[in-house]
Amino acid sequence: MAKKYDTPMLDELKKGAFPSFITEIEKATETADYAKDLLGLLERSFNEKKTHWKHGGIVGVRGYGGGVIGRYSDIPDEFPGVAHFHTVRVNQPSGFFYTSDALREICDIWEKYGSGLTNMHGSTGDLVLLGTNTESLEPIFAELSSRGWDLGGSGSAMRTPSCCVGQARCEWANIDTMAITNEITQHYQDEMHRPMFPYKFKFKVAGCACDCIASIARADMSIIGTWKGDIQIDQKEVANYAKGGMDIQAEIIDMCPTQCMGYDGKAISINNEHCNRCMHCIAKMTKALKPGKERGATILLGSKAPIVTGALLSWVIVPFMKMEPPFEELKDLIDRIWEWWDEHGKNRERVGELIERLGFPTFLKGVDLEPHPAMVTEPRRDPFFFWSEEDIEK
Amino acid sequence: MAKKYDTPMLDELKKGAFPSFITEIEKATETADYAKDLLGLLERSFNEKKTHWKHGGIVGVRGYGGGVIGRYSDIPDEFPGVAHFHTVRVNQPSGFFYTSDALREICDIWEKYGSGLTNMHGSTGDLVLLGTNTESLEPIFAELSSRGWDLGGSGSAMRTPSCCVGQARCEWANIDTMAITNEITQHYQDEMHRPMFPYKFKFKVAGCACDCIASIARADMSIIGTWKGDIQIDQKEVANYAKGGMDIQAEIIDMCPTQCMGYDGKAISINNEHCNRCMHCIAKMTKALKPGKERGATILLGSKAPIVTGALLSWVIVPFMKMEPPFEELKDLIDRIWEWWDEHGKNRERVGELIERLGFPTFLKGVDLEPHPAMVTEPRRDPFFFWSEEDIEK
Amino acid sequence: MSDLPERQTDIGPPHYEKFLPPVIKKNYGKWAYHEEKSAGVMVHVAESGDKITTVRVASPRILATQSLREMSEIADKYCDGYIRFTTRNNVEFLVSDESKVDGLVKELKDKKYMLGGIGSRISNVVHTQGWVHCHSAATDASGLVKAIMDELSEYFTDKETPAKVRLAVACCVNMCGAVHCSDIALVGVHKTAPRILDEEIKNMCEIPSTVASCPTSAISPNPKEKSVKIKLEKCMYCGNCYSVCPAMPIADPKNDGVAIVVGGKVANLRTVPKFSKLAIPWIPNNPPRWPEVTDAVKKILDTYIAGAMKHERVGEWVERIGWEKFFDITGLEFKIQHVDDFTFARETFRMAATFKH
Amino acid sequence: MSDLPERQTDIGPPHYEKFLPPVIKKNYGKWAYHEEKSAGVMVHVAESGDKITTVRVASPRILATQSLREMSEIADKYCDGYIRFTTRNNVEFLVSDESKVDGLVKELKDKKYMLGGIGSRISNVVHTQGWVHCHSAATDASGLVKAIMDELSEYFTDKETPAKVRLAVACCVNMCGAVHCSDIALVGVHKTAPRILDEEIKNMCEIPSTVASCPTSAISPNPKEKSVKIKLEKCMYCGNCYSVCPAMPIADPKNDGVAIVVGGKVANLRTVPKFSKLAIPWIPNNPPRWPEVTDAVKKILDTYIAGAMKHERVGEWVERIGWEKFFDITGLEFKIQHVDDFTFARETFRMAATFKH
Ligand code: SRM
Ligand code: SRM
Ligand code: SRM
Ligand code: SRM
Ligand code: SF4
Ligand code: SF4
Ligand code: SF4
Ligand code: SF4
Ligand code: SF4
Ligand code: SF4
Ligand code: SF4
Ligand code: SF4
Repeated sequence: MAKKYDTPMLDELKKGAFPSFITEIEKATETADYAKDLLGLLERSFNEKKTHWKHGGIVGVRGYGGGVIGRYSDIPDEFPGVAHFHTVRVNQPSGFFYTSDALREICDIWEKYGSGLTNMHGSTGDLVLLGTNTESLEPIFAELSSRGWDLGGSGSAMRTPSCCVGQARCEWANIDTMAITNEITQHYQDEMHRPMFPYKFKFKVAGCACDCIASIARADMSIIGTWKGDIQIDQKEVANYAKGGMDIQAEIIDMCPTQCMGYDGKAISINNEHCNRCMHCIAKMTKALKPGKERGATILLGSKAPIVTGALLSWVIVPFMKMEPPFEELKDLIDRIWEWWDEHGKNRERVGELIERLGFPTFLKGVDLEPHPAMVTEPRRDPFFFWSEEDIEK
Repeated sequence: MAKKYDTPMLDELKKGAFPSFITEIEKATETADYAKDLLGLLERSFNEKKTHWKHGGIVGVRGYGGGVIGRYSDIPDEFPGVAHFHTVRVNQPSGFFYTSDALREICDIWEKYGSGLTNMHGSTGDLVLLGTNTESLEPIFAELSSRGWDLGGSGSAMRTPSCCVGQARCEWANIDTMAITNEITQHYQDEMHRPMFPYKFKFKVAGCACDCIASIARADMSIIGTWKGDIQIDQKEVANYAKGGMDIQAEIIDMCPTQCMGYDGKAISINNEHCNRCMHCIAKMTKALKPGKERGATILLGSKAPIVTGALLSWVIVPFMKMEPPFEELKDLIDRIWEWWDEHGKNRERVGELIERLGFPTFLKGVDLEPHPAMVTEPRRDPFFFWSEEDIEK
Repeated sequence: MSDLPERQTDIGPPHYEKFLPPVIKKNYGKWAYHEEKSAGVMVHVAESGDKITTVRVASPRILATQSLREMSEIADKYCDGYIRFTTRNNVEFLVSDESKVDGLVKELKDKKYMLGGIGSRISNVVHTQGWVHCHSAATDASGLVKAIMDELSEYFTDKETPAKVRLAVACCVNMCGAVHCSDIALVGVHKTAPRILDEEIKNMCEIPSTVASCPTSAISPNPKEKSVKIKLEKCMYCGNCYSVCPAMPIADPKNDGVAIVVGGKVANLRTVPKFSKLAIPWIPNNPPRWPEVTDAVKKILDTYIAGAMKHERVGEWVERIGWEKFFDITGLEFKIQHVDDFTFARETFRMAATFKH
Repeated sequence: MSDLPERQTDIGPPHYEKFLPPVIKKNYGKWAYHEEKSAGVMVHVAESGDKITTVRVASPRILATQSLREMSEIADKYCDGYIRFTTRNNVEFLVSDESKVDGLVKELKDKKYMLGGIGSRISNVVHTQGWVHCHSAATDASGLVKAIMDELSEYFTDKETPAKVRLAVACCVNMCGAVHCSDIALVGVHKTAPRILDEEIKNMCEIPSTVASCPTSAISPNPKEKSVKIKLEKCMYCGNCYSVCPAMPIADPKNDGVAIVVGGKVANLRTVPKFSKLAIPWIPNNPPRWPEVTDAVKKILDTYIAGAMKHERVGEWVERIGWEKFFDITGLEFKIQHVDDFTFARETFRMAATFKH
């Protein structure tokens, strides 16, 4: 197909071993014209070293406050094909599993009404349909929703929850990450589609402390599977690892952060009371070691990107919670947290920032959680703490 | 001697193995009356569980703005002997060395004009004369100064510098702590005696990273001796330690924080490039290991107690400075720091707090120090940093 | 539009069970262990003895429907149509019938798919929109990823690294991704303050929220112009005001560029999750291949590979040797920008007399 | 007063050289090593082979001139008059003539001096003025020291601890000493807000500086009374306002008490210097012997001795086992007060999924 614009810079990026996004954009010119102008606009950006997109206006589908990111070019006259170039965030199925039929269903709709370009997936987890115009939004939504798909979150709302593959294909999943993710998503549809929070709220669910969904770094609530009880050891398999050439002392025992493991050249012993369940030994000796038998999750709260007062990682607010459907204890906690955040949060204040501003103890009291040493790496160092009326002798 | 007051609570504290401060106060009743009323007042405090001292008024000696802490009882009518009970901070000799004659000289003056009670020494380092009245201050100062003694600091001034015993009796002293302390004290007499800083400024000098003067915790400027070059090893003495029953592997090699040591059952080896000069191995094997040959100091700035925004430990501002009399490089640095602090510091703002408020980079530029990775444990984690005009392309 | 089907709302995504291969449904939660067969192939074995083979290929994340259709066809041929994407945007073909694995691998290779990313290697680069779609981008994302991964592809397809190495790219400091917790990551940064378009501010922006948006209080109202002023020496170019008020454009082609941060991670193994720290504050944007950036990344990677112990992540290695050694052996310059002066600066000061010369 | 000698100013302290024993002057900076002979006796040996023996005794720090005179006499007899004090307020007799050491030790013991404090033991307690001299004291200092050291004296004179254990006492949160960096330390704390004496504030205090003194902005002006107001729920009883304005007394006998902090240190050996952390937020003042306080200190000390490795300081031990284990095995209650909400609280949150059950 003939090129609409000369793109020498972009052409350079078609070379090389790694699959090329330029090639993808070029492919998309076959089903719609958006991609042609996108190539032109992008070549311009590469030349000028600056973006040519403007702030998003408010666009969306009827009855929803989110799910679409409005996007307009700042040089629409030169590249009319991408004058509008909105993205549609389609809520992915938990665990990112698809069938070929499902994918083709999406493709059919998207070739008809959009650029044909996607992100599989966006950083939050959505199946992102990349680039369409305002008029196409309602048709796309009708086509999608009538086939069982729905939009994800955007704006000051619950954002699309996501999770690691979990029990579907991982031997270490202490919790059913996909079931939890699906349940939260379904239970809080209203909170996702009609922004009414102080700011965004993200959920990510990982089956174990490997955290293959990076939940601790980028979810307002991180749910991470873990266990109680002794790590299960299969000493025969330990011997096999040794036979296979693993230096168990150096690679496992010496790297255990709590130094709670021993190896006598034959068998591994673990002082489980001192294990902090970091997953190192289990991950490196998957055939020999398995998590303890009582399974559940640690709930952590608060992570976010650095803007504005510095990044946060989520931190422990519930050391151990059983995770059985229908996950009532979890939902109850979420409700209490949202209520407290709603009441006290300022506009554009993430829940972690709010807790920082008002104090972690205030949060604990506000959502009725008992203080526990697992919530902190160390107690406070200064002698400035508050007391309540009932602590005071009159 | 007959007691002036009944002191059953205090009497209890005359029992027991540890030397009793009550016994000391009782002794002091022999040379003056202050101590009698002090016992009465103190018994009262023990009974009522509260202090009976009021805020210090401004008292002192002519021409000095500090060196005396004014103190008045809040029940002077009941205990007139301690209605005034000011302390005189006498600048101790560096290293806290005395001769018996010098001590007796102090005793003579203090028995004549004061309570006879002392603190040997105050936390900052002064020889504290504990309790006298306003009229006695000038006589005490005349008697002291005519005999070669002078007052220490108080108020918003340079405070009395102090140091560890250093080269006088310690094999690890990399710098002459007493000479440095004496030099600073003498050079900055005006800054010590006439408060004109935003707040207090303390110096403490330690000969090595053992920091036997706790400089890193409680000196606005902490000067800590260190070395460059390889740790000197005497392998014969290593063998002696092993023979003597030391578990060199467990006690030394495994405890080296940088894991830069090796031991093959006979000799110790050190990868000096990775040694952070923590002093552990040297301290535990003083006969076998000695610091490297090039000696100097690390200069750290900023420590203070927790009030008001949390405690600070001093942190590195000069990784390595040679320390030869007359210590010009050090004095020059001190002058630059004071000038910057004077210009920017708020009232009652310690230099460490000021740096926190304005930013460490601002301080470095302000006092003309080059950034060095030793100043931080890690680089910043956020992407929010400043550039100067010369960094910008127009 | 009358031929549109009837829309539904708040139905949520399709249930995942619809998309699970039967062997997964059967052995759900009952996997026993897994084995890496090669950089791109791994097998999970269930307690029942059942197996599922995963074949992983790289993806540029921006995928045209044509590519999705091609992958779907391949999945039909070898995987009964089952396919998934990873949390780092790779594509995974899920093979239930072991005998089909070799054919699948061959076909993927023939079609120039890049197999790999499993194990102690470099996997895909988590990244963001860049000049392809975002108004906020100080650099491009997909372009940078392509430039870097072309250089490092052997670490995806073959060579091992001491531990997993997670790369990320964010096109601005909003950091939509995990740049702030990645082994080596790039972030687009500005170096100059936003321009103030007084006329447009009047119309487009709310003055109080614009003033409030600035973390350093650099912005104050300018009542005369019904606009705002910026105290230039207080601005650290975060662009937050621009997010709130579009009439304060911050893009500046000559001075926008890329910062490199290193040593972050999210896994809890051995050591706690870590933030990335600043390694290089600024490198100019030099599209299409950003050679200075790729060189710097390679330098850091090579030094890590040479120095780290087995299983040690980049951040674990740097913390073991110390940041002062990191600057020493990489030869990177330690500049005033590395010295933290933000919210929690205090915790980064070296409050100890111990460091390496 | 006409018989007073002529005063001099700004002469500074006497030069230390006047007070150094000849053997020290000769071997200054040339010491080779030292040996501990017992808990109270150590010998330093110079490169020249010369020796100096140090005999250390405990001091209550408050010393009457009579005691100084007695020590001076002893120093004359055995030490050519040379004596020094340590940075922790012990007294050191400096013996140049080795043959005199035994006589000195005997005389000291006869006179009931408490020898010890050298090596891996508990040395003297760094402390402050308390009810003996300070207006700010929420507890006494010397009394607490006496009560504790009577209980722990055997660790001074004899028994070893895994490493040096540094105790400290401060009578208020100003912490004149090293409480904030001690192995185990006590600090006097208030639990109620200052009272406002409107009449006296008018005369004695400057309103703006009083308002500014409050770290939590709990104080605001009360123009009607020419005084100030306190928002009670914001006050964390630091007493800083009282330091600035004496008409805001904060002492409250029923609610003042003692907090225990643990795990601090200043030495750089092995691990970097550490702040002390809160172990027990409040124990009532119970003079003269504060039994609840001494019990708690002993409990912490015993747990440390039982659990620490050789050379491990309290803070190193706690960090090795984790604070959650510390609370577990000491049986101390973890309360809401332990959870940091001050300036740098963020750094104490457990941003990891790893902890011990
Ligand atoms: C599309 C996506 C990047 C991508 O290429 O994958 C994205 C794109 C944008 N993000 Fe993001 N964020 C995306 C995931 C993230 C993540 C990662 C995550 O969710 O796991 C983060 C870091 C975690 C976090 O939430 O802190 C993230 C942190 C931000 C921030 C930082 C503000 C904050 O809350 O701390 C902003 C700025 C803002 O909200 O004003 C932002 C804002 C934006 C906006 C809406 C910028 C804007 O003001 O218009 C971007 C729209 C770009 C576009 O043109 O489409 N985005 N954003 C991701 C969402 C796709 C999806 O739905 O799956
Ligand atoms: C006497 C002494 C305690 C002792 O028993 O040894 C002392 C006593 C007082 N200190 Fe201190 N400080 C003493 C060493 C310290 C130290 C330790 C040190 O210097 O090594 C510190 C902690 C380190 C530091 O400087 O941060 C210390 C941190 C404070 C503070 C905390 C404020 C701050 O600057 O962070 C205050 C409050 C203030 O300045 O308003 C304070 C205030 C006071 C006052 C002046 C309280 C007042 O406002 O009247 C106390 C007078 C008590 C009295 O009645 O004599 N004192 N003070 C120490 C001085 C003796 C000497 O000259 O040798
Ligand atoms: C497929 C995927 C989950 C998913 O739902 O999509 C996944 C799958 C597995 N991960 Fe992961 N991880 C996946 C993203 C992650 C992430 C998230 C990320 O990178 O954003 C992390 C956190 C990385 C970090 O800390 O920054 C992650 C940290 C781990 C670790 C811990 C590595 C470490 O030493 O720190 C292990 C254990 C190991 O490698 O020994 C692990 C192990 C595994 C195992 C072996 C688990 C198992 O038994 O099945 C899986 C195959 C490993 C492999 O690819 O080498 N996985 N894994 C993700 C593949 C991404 C990709 O395409 O490369
Ligand atoms: C005499 C004195 C210096 C002075 O100028 O007065 C001193 C003298 C010595 N110290 Fe010290 N230290 C003295 C206060 C300190 C302090 C300051 C403090 O406690 O406020 C510290 C820092 C404590 C802290 O970290 O909190 C201190 C931390 C050390 C250490 C490091 C201990 C550790 O493992 O952390 C050593 C080395 C060792 O013990 O192996 C050491 C070693 C020594 C040696 C062995 C040095 C030598 O070779 O002469 C000296 C005799 C040790 C002894 O008493 O066991 N000295 N030493 C101080 C005696 C105080 C006392 O009466 O007990
Ligand atoms: S987070 Fe744990 S359970 Fe989930 S995929 Fe990774 S290793 Fe498996
Ligand atoms: S999970 Fe981690 S802490 Fe527990 S035994 Fe294994 S390596 Fe040690
Ligand atoms: S700080 Fe170092 S030089 Fe000074 S006395 Fe202690 S061990 Fe010796
Ligand atoms: S001084 Fe410390 S870091 Fe250096 S070799 Fe000795 S123990 Fe290791
Ligand atoms: S990182 Fe910045 S520029 Fe990139 S997508 Fe996110 S908001 Fe846009
Ligand atoms: S770019 Fe950031 S720092 Fe600069 S004015 Fe805007 S909001 Fe403030
Ligand atoms: S700690 Fe407080 S009460 Fe004690 S001497 Fe210092 S200022 Fe006074
Ligand atoms: S005691 Fe402290 S917190 Fe309370 S009002 Fe006074 S200054 Fe403020």
